[in-house]
Amino acid sequence: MVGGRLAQCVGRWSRIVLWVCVLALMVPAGVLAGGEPYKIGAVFSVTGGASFLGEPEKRTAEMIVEQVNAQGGINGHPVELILYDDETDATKCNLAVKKLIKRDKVPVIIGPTTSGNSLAVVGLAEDFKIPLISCAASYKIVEPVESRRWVFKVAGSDKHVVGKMYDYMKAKGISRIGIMTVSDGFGASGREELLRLAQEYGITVVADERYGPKDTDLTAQLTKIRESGAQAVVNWSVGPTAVLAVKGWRDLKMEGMPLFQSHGFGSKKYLELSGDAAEGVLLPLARVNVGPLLPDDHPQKKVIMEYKQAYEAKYQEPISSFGGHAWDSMHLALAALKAVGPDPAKIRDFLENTKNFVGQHGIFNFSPQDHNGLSKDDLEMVVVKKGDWALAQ
Amino acid sequence: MNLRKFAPVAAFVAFMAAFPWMVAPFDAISHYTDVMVFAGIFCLVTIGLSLLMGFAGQISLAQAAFFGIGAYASAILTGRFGWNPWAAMPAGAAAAAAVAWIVGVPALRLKGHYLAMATLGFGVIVHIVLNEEVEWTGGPSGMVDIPGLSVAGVRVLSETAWYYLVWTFVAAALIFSYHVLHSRVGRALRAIHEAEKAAEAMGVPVASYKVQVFVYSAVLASLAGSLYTHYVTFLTPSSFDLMWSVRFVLMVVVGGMQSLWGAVLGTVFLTFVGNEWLHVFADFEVLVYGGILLAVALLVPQGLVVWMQEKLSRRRETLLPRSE
Amino acid sequence: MTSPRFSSSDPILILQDVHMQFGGVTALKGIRYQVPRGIVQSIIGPNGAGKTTLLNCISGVLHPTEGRISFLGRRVEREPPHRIAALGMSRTFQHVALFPQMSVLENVMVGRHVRTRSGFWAAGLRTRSMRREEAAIGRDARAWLDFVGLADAAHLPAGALPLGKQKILEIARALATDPALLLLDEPAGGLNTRETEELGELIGRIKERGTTVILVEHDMNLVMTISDRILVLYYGQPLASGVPDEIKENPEVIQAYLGDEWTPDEGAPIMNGQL
Amino acid sequence: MTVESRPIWEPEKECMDRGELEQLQLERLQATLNRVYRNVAFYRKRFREIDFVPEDDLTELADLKRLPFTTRDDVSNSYPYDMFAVPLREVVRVHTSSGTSVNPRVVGYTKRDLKNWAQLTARVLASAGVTHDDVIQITFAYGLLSGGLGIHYGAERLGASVLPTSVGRTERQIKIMQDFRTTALVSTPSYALIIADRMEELGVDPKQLSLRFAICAGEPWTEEMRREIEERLFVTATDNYGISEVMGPGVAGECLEKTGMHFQEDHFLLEVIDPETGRECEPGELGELVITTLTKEAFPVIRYRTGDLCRIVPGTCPCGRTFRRISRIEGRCDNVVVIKGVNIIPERIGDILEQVKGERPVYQLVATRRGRLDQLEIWIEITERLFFDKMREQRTLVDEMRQKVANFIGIVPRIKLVERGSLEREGDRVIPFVDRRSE
Amino acid sequence: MESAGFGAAWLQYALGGITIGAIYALVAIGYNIIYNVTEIINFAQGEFVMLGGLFAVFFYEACGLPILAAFLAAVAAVALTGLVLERYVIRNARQATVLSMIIITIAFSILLKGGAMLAWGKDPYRLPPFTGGGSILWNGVAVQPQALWVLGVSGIIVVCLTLFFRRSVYGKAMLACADNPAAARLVGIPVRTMIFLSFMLSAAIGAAAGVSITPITLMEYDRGALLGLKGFGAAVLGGLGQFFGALVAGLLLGLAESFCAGYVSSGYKDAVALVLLLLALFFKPEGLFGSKEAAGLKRF
Amino acid sequence: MLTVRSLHTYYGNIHALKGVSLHVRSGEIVALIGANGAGKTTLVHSIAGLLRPQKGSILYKEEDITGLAPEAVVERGIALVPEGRQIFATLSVEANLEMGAFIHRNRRDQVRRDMDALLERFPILRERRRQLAGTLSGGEQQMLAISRALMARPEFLLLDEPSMGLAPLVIREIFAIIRRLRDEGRTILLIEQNARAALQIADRGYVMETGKVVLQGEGRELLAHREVQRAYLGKGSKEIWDA
Repeated sequence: MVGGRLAQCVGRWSRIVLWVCVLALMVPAGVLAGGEPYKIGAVFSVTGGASFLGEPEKRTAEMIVEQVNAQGGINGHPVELILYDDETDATKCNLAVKKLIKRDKVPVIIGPTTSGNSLAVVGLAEDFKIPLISCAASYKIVEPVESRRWVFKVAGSDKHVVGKMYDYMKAKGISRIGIMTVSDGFGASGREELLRLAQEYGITVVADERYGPKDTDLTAQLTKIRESGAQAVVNWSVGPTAVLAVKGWRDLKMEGMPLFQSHGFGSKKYLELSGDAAEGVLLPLARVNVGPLLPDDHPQKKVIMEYKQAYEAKYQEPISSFGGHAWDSMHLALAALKAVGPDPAKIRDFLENTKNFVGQHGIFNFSPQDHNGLSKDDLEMVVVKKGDWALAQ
Repeated sequence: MNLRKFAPVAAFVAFMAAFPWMVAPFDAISHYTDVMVFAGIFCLVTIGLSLLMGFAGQISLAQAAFFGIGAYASAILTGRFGWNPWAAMPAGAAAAAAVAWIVGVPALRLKGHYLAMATLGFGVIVHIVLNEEVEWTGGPSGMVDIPGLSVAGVRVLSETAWYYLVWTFVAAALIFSYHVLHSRVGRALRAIHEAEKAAEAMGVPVASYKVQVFVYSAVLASLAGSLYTHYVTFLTPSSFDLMWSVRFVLMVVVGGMQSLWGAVLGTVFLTFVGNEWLHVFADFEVLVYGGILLAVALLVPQGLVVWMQEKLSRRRETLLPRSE
Repeated sequence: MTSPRFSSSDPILILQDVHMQFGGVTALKGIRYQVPRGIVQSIIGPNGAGKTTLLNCISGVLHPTEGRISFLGRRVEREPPHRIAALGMSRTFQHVALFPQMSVLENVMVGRHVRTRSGFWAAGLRTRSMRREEAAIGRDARAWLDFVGLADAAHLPAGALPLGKQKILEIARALATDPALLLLDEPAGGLNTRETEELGELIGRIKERGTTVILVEHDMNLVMTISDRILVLYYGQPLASGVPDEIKENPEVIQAYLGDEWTPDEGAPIMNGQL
Repeated sequence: MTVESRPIWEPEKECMDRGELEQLQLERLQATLNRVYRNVAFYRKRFREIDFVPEDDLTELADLKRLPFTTRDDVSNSYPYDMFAVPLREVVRVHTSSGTSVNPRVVGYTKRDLKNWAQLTARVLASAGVTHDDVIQITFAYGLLSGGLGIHYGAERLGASVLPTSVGRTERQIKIMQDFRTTALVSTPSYALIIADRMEELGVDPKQLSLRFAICAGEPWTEEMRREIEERLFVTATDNYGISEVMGPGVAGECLEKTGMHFQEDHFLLEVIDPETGRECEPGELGELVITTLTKEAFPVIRYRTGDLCRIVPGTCPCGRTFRRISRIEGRCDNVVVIKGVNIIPERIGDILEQVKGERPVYQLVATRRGRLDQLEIWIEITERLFFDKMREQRTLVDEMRQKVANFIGIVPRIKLVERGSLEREGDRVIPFVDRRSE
Repeated sequence: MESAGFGAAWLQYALGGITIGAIYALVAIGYNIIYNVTEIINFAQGEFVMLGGLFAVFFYEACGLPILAAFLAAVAAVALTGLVLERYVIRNARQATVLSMIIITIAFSILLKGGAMLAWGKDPYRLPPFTGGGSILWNGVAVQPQALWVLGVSGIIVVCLTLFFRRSVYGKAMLACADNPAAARLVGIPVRTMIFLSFMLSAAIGAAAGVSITPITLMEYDRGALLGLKGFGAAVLGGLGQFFGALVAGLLLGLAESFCAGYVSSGYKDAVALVLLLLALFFKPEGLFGSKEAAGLKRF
Repeated sequence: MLTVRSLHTYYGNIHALKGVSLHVRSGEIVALIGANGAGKTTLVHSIAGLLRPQKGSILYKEEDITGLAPEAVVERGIALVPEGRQIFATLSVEANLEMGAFIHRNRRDQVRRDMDALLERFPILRERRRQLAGTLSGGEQQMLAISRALMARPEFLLLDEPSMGLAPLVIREIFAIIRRLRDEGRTILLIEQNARAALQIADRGYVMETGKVVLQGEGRELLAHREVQRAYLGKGSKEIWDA
């Protein structure tokens, strides 16, 4: 009964600590004083499986709030960001959104990070009539539009990415491809689009491989594709597996079979991690990732470069497309607040009618039929050259 | 039932009934009702698990799988085939029961780490199936557009309504389990836990009872899954992965395995800890969570409820040498 | 319970050539023995003679590798323990195997398990027949506690009893299954002199009720006092059997217990390679 | 006479370190208690009455004090074999105690008991100076009493030449002493002096004898008597102590330092208590000797009240033995009178006298010493029924009484008829026993 | 599909399977070392692997140590973690049941994971391969030099462990504790110290595995659980406590996964490995190399 | 040399030792005999530190070693050859011996010499030195167990049931070895069920019965003793009167 004895001797102070903790916990976080701030709710996957997405999103959102408040807020109101981490967990995400709506009474919510979590809360946005600007990609988030009146998303749909990719393939004469997708929401959605659109673009999928998000070795999948007689490999994943795919592709000497990555590879970090192996990898990428490559007269160049400089100065890390999503959603929300104030219904209407909003990921043109507002033209086909992005020819 | 036993139960029931009205006026905690809905759903799982672990002495790291089977059965039957949710629910439970029986018969012959490994393996397999059978489950992107629940033709919408619905289920499960425990069957289960050989020698068909309670826990988990489905109206396999199985076990252990109240309290406690209270620690949240678990496991291995009970009754008890 | 072929004058238990092998070790080598009804039959023997193994074979915990065991005229050597318990055999364990956290009363109630029916659903829904049965179980269990003299302790956790009482409780629990044959595995182990005497007295009363008792025990005072017959096992084989007085004076038995007579001076020098 | 250095019989035991001794005592006591608790109904009952389970309750020697005393009556009531701790088939010898009670106290010995006994008496003899070179003449009674055989086996164990002459026929004893060149005499102290007297009468010169040691026991005696024995027989006289219920001779014996009897503590536990209160006496304080046997198998006794008064001699003995010493027995604490080594209970004498005439006379026992010899006188007050004017009838009556008493106790008393009311009284009760030996 | 290609693929799968299988084997051996001496299953074993990788990154990048030194430093640092686990956690819970031991080690693993997240963030990290140069193409089979390193390190560890247990007094003493703890105490072996050692040793082995695979697979804070799970599977499959069994079972699992991904379905490859494991458990519960009696005596 | 005083030890919740006292003097063989279940093994385990006594004391060379850990007991020069040998079955014979000398692990030369001497003495072990100990026969295992204990260079040896499960001829062998160990100056406490063999070579003996000592005395003298039989076969407690 060591435990018992221990419990006895630690008994008194542990009990005190316990109660202090409990009391501390009961006092909810984030109750801030201030003169009628405008609230923006945010739910990102700061930890858990999609933390590499959520983290830059969180940082970006926080940075923007700082910037806005430093400039005196919106219409004289400071902006308050109420941000919850859903730990990449649907249940927690659901609870967090409820909390934002019911307790924090936010008029608009940005996030969640992942498609799965977004889908887990779209119903809430509808039920409680609070506009939600998701940062995730799946088209299901905003379709069918009749039952998604309150939901918007700023990430390009996978169909745009696939479309851009297939266009490029067609141009290069590639018609037989092997695809490998990660078995999470991101990969599954990509896989769906890859398969769905293939025929439309006259492309045959000769190998269809899947792997887990925590897998450590993709050579088996790659080998299989290599054996399948494909002309190109498409890897659709985000996170370490995207890097593993590149390394495996290189190790298996598959240079003859070009590797297309999804936009999930669109982070300098991954380029770094892949090192030389990434040379020649192709991917469609939002412009936020390739700001410096854009011609100076491109309308997005200015916002991208501003964001890039501020973010990289503040956090000493390169920007990513995920942070870009947060930028887009945050600025959309801010624009709406500025225009119509903290009224959910008005914000929704404002968002639905926003046109030519220049964001990191493109120029958004929302409409009642399109709650995304992007097209495949908002993407650039990019190739990795000397450890950096270059526009593909 | 004498007064001393009855009073806490009555107090508990009254507290639970009043809970939504108690938290509603306070903005800061008004959403606690939501948390309690989830806690209630998890309670269904942990009550079954507590019967299995604390009373029959068998570990299961597959509860999330049964949770998932119920959830997906409900989702598919209602979403794809347009069944009434109330019909889909027992169908899901039956499916979970059947699976539990098939797995349980060979698995429950194992003990200790081996049983843990077998159930864990099964749980992971179910998770993989949910991920891979895209046609049926929607795969990792999940299932959307699952109908909500209606009671007597009225759609259950508000959190408070869900709260009462879910906790009615919990109460029913508690009462049923309590009755089971205080019956011939329950004694047999506890007997298996405490001395399997002796239980068998007393004529308890040990293998059959283990499977029965495993099936029961699977049925409860499946019901919980169905409720979860209709409450969230969206499913992804990630809600049913290994981590969740571990979490269910932790809930039971933290509350105290040897008590149904332990399962309930542990579940409510950890649900709040995990979803609410630890947010103040921001990045340190995981550390604090781990720390709490470690502290409970080291200092009060019998669980919070049993520990408190012991504290209360220590004075009355004669301290006799106990068998290890 | 009784099969039609079985008459009350037949032996309650018949062992025919029971063998038990563990890996390469043969623990029982062809036990052939019969236990008549209504007696106290002791099984004794030095350490490792196979007493407990034999008991485990009889009660179904182990299945003999060869041979037959008939209990009340039925073959039971392949039956699981709970089936054998249902046939009317019950046992206690060498190391007390109570349910320590359950109350004394509940322990005995578990003993009634095999004589009652209601299942999972009936229990959960608390049907009327189940409640009636519960009440009967409680009554029977209390009666057995009275019989062994533990009624006062009914609501203590069984693990809190002193060892002597625990052993008695184990017997009460076994009796609650209404056994025709009761197997006691070292019931006096760890008891003090007085408790042992009380135990002997209890076994006497059990026998008076018509229950046949098989006793494996090391306390020879107890064995010699209460046994009607004794079977001596030695290296997995019966060495002798008979009434206590015969056993006590049997030179082979004495030999088995006390070892060889020899002088160390006869000890050969170290025998290289011959051990 | 100088103290010779004589070998100690079992030095590894007798000179044992006290700590080691206590350990040994504890071990043996535990084993003894475990056995008596298991085997002797009497003790089991006694222990249970005070809720004493040896295995649980005896952790050190002092715990013995919790146990009840065993009295002479307890032993008598167990007549004959009820206090035996082994089956009779294992008993190889039976002795009874001397005494006058209705049931004698029966003591059994197993083989091992006899072996131990021999060993212990050998120790006593050795400490008294006897070696295997000696010729030892034993004048104790052989028979049911334990004295003769007890010493006998010890002497044999020692390797001495034994002359089992037994009691009586003093002239023959003297002749044997002369002819067989006896070197050690075992006798009661009074008998040693009778022998000396007789020698004087016969004109035997003690100096011509080979006699060197007198080993005396069996009755209370005094330092003067020792001096007299030593001076008249030219011997070294030592005291030793034995009691049948405990074993017989060999319980304690004086060494040549003559400063008290070494108590054989490895086989017996020694206590001296206040006979009234049962309180333990300080060393040097007079009290009743209480003995617990540690190795006896057939007849173990636990806290046996011997009735003998003695004291524990404080300090250590220069002889090297570490066993504690007890003083000589200074008397009896109960109404038992020891005359000529025989325990006499005055009440029993009354019973006998009653048988003669069918009426209990008013009587008093008087012990006197005539010359060297103790005498028992019975003074009886004359009543009408006891008065006969015919002298012959009177004499017949007295003879009959003497005969009966003598048959019963083995001592021939003098019967003295005295006037009514002349006996010494305490209140209106006649004092049953008057000791005039020291007068 | 021509046969040469098929052959090459086969080899490629085998190579991949063996590489990852070697890591599973090392993790399993880590489980076994602790299990042998204490009968505890340390669910934090996977975290040791993760920590090994991350510490190596730290020592290599932040401290600028050469790769070999970083390797050793990481192993030492993780061994220290193992020490902390034993000394401050496990030892305080000696009398705990198997179940609460499981909970305790799970809780500790959560702490390690959380700590790693705070220290290193959530990004994956990489290490350069121990030796430079790209992969070698041989008969259509690509061989990564680092894969050879993984196999080499595993081999060296197995050899070193064998030597340690066969030759050194302490190794033998640990085996003795495993064989018969009571007898070990009787000859004066401080069993507690051996337990201590076993935790350090198994942490060190886990760390070595972690460092070795990081150049191939990258490493981030939440990688431990899955590796731990697979390693545990290998340990059980091989028979808890059996070093050789762990090695074989680890390789088997790796190969099964790899071939399944190659020939059956890459999505179900984990499931196939687990189904194999379940079948083994159901029909040969003591594991492939364990003894039946031992499995029958496991407590819960 | 060793003094045990009123020792009470619980084995689980069984009161296995009920106030046992005994002592062993330097250079003696003391036999502790009794039927199974008498508590003999509990007693040696208490001495060796494997069990912690509840009450009572154990003194070794005047030092109180009650409740010391087994490691500490070995270091004081007491080695136990446990019941059922308890050799390290999966280790080689040599490794077993080496483990026996664990407390001398830093004196390699000494260990080497001791091992050579022992192997010299038990040629059969020398032959099998590379074999796994579990593959030895019962008698060989017993020799190994004794040798392993000797490797610790104990002055005091506790031998628990060295004859258990061995053939009569082998038992003789083992006892001859024990006798010789004593002649070489070691003190031995020998626990045996085989009363006759044990008492033959013992200087003194204690007879235990259900946790208690019921008899003690010199070895050969106990041999013929009826109480010994009683302790084993329970003779005569109730029918003390039969002839």
